[in-house]
Amino acid sequence: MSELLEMKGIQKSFNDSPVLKDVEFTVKQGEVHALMGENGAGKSTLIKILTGIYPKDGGQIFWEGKAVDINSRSDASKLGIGVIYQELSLIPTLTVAQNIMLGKEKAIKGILQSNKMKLDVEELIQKYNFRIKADAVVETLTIAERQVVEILKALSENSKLIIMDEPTASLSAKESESLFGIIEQLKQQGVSIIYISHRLEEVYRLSDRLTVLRDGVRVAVLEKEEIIPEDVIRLMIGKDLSEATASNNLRVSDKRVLLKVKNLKRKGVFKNISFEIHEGEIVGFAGLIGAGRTEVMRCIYGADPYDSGEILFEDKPVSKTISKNIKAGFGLVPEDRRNQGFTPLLSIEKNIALTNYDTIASHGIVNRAKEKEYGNTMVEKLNIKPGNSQIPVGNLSGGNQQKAVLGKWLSRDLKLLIIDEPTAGIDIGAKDEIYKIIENLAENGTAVIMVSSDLQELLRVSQRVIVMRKGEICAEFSEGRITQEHILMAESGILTKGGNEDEK
Amino acid sequence: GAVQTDSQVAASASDSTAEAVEAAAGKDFYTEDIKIAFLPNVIGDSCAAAWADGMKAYLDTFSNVTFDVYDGEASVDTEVQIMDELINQSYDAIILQATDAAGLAASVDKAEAAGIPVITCNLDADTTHTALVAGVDTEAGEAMANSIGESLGGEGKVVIISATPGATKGENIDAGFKAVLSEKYPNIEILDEQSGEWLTENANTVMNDFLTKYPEIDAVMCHNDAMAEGAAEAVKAAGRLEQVQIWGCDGESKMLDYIEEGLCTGTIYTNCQSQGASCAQMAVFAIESGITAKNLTSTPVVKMAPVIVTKDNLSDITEDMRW
Amino acid sequence: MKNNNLNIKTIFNKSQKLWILVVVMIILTVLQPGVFLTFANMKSILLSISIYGIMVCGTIFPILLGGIDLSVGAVAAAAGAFTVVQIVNSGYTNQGVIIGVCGGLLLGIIVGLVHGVIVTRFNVPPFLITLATQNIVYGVAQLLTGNNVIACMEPKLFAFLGGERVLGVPFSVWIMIFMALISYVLLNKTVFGRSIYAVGGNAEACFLSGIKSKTIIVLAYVASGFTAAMAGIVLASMNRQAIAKAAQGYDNFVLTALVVGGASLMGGEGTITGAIWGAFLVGVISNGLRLLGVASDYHGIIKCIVIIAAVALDANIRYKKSGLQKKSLFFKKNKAQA
Amino acid sequence: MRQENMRRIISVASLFLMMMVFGLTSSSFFSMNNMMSILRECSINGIIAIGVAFVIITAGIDLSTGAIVGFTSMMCANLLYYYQLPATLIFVIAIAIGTFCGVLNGYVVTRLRVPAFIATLSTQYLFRSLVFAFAIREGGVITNKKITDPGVLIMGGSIDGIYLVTIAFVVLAIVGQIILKKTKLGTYIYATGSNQKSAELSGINAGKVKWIVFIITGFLCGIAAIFEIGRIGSVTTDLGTGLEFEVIAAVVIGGCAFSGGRGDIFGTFIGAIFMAVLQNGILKYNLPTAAQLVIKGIVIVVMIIFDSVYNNIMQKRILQKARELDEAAQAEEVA
Ligand SMILES: Nc1ncnc2c1ncn2[C@@H]1O[C@H](COP(=O)(O)OP(=O)(O)OP(=O)(O)O)[C@@H](O)[C@H]1O
Ligand SMILES: Nc1ncnc2c1ncn2[C@@H]1O[C@H](COP(=O)(O)OP(=O)(O)OP(=O)(O)O)[C@@H](O)[C@H]1O
Ligand SMILES: [Mg+2]
Ligand SMILES: [Mg+2]
Repeated sequence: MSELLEMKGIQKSFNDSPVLKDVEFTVKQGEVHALMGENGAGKSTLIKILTGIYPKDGGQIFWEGKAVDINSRSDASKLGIGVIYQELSLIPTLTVAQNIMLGKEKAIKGILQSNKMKLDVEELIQKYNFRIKADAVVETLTIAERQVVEILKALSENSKLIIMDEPTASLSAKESESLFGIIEQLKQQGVSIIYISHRLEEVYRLSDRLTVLRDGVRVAVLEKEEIIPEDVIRLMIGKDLSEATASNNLRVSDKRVLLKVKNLKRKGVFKNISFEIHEGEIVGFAGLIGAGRTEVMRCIYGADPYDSGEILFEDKPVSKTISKNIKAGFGLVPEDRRNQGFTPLLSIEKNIALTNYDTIASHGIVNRAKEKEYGNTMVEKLNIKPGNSQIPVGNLSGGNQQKAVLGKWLSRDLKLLIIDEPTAGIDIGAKDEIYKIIENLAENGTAVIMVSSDLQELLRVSQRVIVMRKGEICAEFSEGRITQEHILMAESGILTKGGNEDEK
Repeated sequence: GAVQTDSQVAASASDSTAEAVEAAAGKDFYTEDIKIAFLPNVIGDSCAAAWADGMKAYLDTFSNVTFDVYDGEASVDTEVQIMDELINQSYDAIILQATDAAGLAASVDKAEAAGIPVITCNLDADTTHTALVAGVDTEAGEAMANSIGESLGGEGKVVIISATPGATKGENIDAGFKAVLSEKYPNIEILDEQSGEWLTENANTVMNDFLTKYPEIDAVMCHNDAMAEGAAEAVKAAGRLEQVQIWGCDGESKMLDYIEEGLCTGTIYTNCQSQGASCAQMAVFAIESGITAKNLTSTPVVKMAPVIVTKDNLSDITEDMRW
Repeated sequence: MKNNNLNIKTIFNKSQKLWILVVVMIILTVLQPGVFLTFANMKSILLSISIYGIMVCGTIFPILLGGIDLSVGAVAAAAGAFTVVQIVNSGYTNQGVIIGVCGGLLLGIIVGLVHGVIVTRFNVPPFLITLATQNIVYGVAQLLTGNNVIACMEPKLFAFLGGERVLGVPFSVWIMIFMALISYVLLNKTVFGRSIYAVGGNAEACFLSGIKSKTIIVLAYVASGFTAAMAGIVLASMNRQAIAKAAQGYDNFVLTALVVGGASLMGGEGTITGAIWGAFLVGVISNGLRLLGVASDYHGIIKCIVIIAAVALDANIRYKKSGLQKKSLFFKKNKAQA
Repeated sequence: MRQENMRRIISVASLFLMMMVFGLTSSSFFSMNNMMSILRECSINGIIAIGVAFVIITAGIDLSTGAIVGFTSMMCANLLYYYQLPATLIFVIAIAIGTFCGVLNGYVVTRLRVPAFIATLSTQYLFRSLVFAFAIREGGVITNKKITDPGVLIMGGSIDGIYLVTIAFVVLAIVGQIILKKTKLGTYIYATGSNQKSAELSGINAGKVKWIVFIITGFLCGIAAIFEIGRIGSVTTDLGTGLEFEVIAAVVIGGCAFSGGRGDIFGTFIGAIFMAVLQNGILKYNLPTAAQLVIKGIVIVVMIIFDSVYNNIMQKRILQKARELDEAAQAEEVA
């Protein structure tokens, strides 16, 4: 196999702080090359330099042996590089077809061939067997569906190299499987793939080669046979990790019931939702994307209205006002971090202060010292990098942003914390830290509801698992042993309520 | 069909309807309903209000007259638009303060062609029409120059706070003022000229800057009273009231108060109510007699007399003449 | 003090455009020695921006939320008109002044309240709604004044607001300074201020953090209406008159000052000190041009260049630092670095 | 898509409703003359609104349009007066000047990275100053000279009662709509406005797109200026003052969202007519100007609120429908 891409001595800094230091990176023809590294290691930045989004401060790029200048996204396209970016790059007000064809429209004498393009896109959707309408407007799609559009967009380019930055972060297991199939197919056709993911099992399974970045430095390139999970993790985080085996000891808590949801219904979104949460318990919510878990959680939290049913917290009806619920001890870490989790322009400490003004401020006047103290405590406690609470959260990497969002709640006297997709796009080291935080909370009596599409994570952390499907609770696992297969079967409707009983 | 401009359309319309108009001419003020519109350059300043008052007072003596005031919003475009509207609504006469003489010419033609007499108030339109009740602007400028020149004994330093650049009235006052100075008082130096955009507060700022820059100012000439009042406040704050003469133009009652208090030196008073009444009289006359531009070769002009008002003759402007 | 030093440094680092002000002032000092840089002249600049300056102190709130208030001119006119009409009706008594001023301020508050409620309740773009209400409020001003100029030379108490001097500085400047202080404290020391920045940066995240963003938004527009009304009353007092078309076009100046002072119209960014600096810069330019005897016809050219230079300088320095810069300022760089 | 059509129907319906109200309460409203006047009133604003709609769809704004019209017109008047250039040449120059102003705006916004709002607010000061710089002066005093060139004046004329400017407006609106919906540029305009970052990640040169829409706006301002001087026959220094806000109001009433990515020229066309009808209709009642202002303001406020409420409802409906479809599809799959 020949070198398709060679990046040499790539350097980059943002706001005078170096993010990439002399990075070398090569991709061979027809290989799946995984790019690994902790949050903020510089993976996305490297990709953006390769695709002309950011200018590089130094270094060279060779494509098929020749030095090239890539100054814009279209330069990259011309070379044959297709990308799925970590943050979705779709145009919400355009249709699926328009989005997929964006930048490569077909036109005769300047007039667009809209129908032709739509047919092409439909063909493409058929070819890869996805369930999306070509003329749907993107803003009406779910995040998962948007991710699919993103994938199709990259596939439509007939590229020689396709870069996938966290393509499965918001995909369900089933859709991920189809993506893996597509990757195999592409590989057969001689297309190279750069694959970035924090889901390690995917990486081990797919990749032919693996490059590890740490703090903007390339620390290793591993051939397929050298890829040993423990080694990779050690390389990534620079130390050993006591990875707990995916524990699956389910148990029903004997503590008092904290939250009781009865027959909750929201038209067209979910119905018949009933469950109980005990003090100090961690309950996982599984389900395919679009199962309606996020919606249920938002209703409980008071962010959305519901049509009928009852939510009781400590035997009292839950308020429909968020601020009252927060006072009562609720907390929410939302799924869509960038749009719902934090205010990007504000510093870490000010973001953290947002939920804590009842203790930080008196009579509406902010106690600056206290605010600082809260910020610094959290930065230290959560190991947020870089360790300065004055930095705007928008400038942090994904994982550190998530920690900052968590930090908003941890200085409070929390009784119930709802975490939606706590580790989407977060590196293994940070994941572990976040699990520890969750477990710690539970030990101190906080009930935690964890909505997650990462089955391993669900099994690792939860004491009970509730599975939702199409807006209803379809199964609950509360005792014995379960495996990922159980949940998968329940999610896709094969296994029904209390399924673990008829397990051998 | 061929492309025709408005004036062409108006001309042909006026030919064909000439007789009809002739027949309709001479409405009776005691039996028929009469609608008269007043379209000032901009509504809300004291002049426009005084004109409207004067018109209304006169027209109120007739029982069947409706009198409507429109707002030209200080824009030619709006005035042209409203002129169209007034023609469409077939007013019996239009009293117009033309924001721009040339810009409103076509509209005035159109109205006259439709048999609607147009009386311009204060600002002329650049075409023959029923009547112009001219205000004082060039003459006011001249009068101020004379007064200042005389009282300074032909020697001194003057600053000008001017209107919004390009405003017809301001340009005329300026022209009159400068012409007299350069002719009769060559030793009076115009130190500086800046726009106060008709506004009191801007004139205040401009005057402040003049006072900072020029240690010696003998007189300040403002294109209207509002600015003179602003300038007076600045001069007073600088404690230089003794040294500086302040002149305005219009003669609004507030200015007369300023003169009374010794804050301002003088103004060129126009009796705006009576000017308005004259406009209304002309309109009534035109409607009754059926005279429009067709019967005229040039616009008849009624001139208002400029009255120089200073503390000395302030009492000549009696309470009922104030506006 | 060391801390103080650091503060100035951070202000200048955050907003490089402040250097423009310094440069402009140095140029003017050199061109107009002994005239420009004098206490009297600085006072007169401050006086000339005081009306806008008062408005800026409140209008910054909706701007920080990513909103806008285009009705400030209209509100000023209506509030001034209300106050003067009250005073005239009361027979020029001090009591009339107090009632008039309170009523005028209340009018501003009500308009702000209406804006806030419409914006939050119906989720409509504030640009449009305030543009439309501008008509209505000017209409109210016309109704109040009957389209006439209402002079109000009495009583002394009223004239004091806009005309008197305290310690040699016009009272309107003191009002501006006072309002700026209040604004500063509100923005920097209170939960309300923090919430303003937060909601401006990401309203959804704030909603989920339990911040009553709707209340915050409404209060921001109320603040804007309040200061606009106050500015209008001071203006009326300064001019000793009420006039329906007062303060027309002030909206533009206020926005210019805010943006030149570093506020982003997308919300979340901006400081009151910056805004006052911005107002001051524009005031300095006008003053300087007048002192230099440049005809008012051509002031716009210089103003345009300085404003664009100030904002562009800031934007580009920020852009360069962010590491996103690909093109140079004036022409496209074809070759990347060798 | 279908929602867009529905909205269309409603906005056209509300326009007709308003026209009916005016028509039934005022005798002269539905006269041929008045209808033609309305079409004429909306046309100059409308022509500029086409460009401003492009700008607003890219999530920008242009506050300098009034000043561009003023500056361009003054240049024309100046050249006509001092150099007696032929009409055709004047038209070419007018368009060139307008376009140049657009280029300048685009430069400041995209290259100097000044936010569109403040950039065009500043260039507004600049263009206004240039108006004075080129104003016709006699003895140092600005004088407005009547334009006499018949070739220029003809642009203010009409064919069989239909004004040329109206014809131009309709033609330009159709061209604008085609550009927006049927060309790459149109798609890029939507993409840039909807999400600039995403558009750039998709390889679209968003800066270029933004620049182009400012140029188009400048170009259209040049055309508008030609009709403006043809109509008024003289140029004052304050020509076009405040025009920008009327234009923006028309564009937004027509359904273009400030947040970008939404709206089209057909809507803008309706919006321009809506504003002209409102303005014209209110004048019919001989109300005091204060009442006119208040009513006009209230109608616009109600329109805006209605629009937003309607959009919110429709948005919810769409989501609901998507969910139902989703469920149906899943049920099918299971079966
Ligand atoms: N536009 C930007 N401006 C400033 N700093 C940035 C920007 N983009 C990235 N960074 C910084 O660069 C570093 C590398 O970020 P990058 O997004 O490349 O990390 P990553 O490896 O993709 O992480 P993750 O796995 O969390 O996505 C981070 O510290 C981040 O804070
Ligand atoms: N941003 C959105 N726009 C439109 N519809 C949405 C959006 N988000 C969710 N929905 C709708 O709400 C329903 C529930 O989706 P939701 O994403 O809440 O499910 P979930 O189980 O929480 O999945 P996830 O794993 O993404 O959290 C879906 O049927 C989808 O159509
Ligand atoms: Mg990344
Ligand atoms: Mg979800």
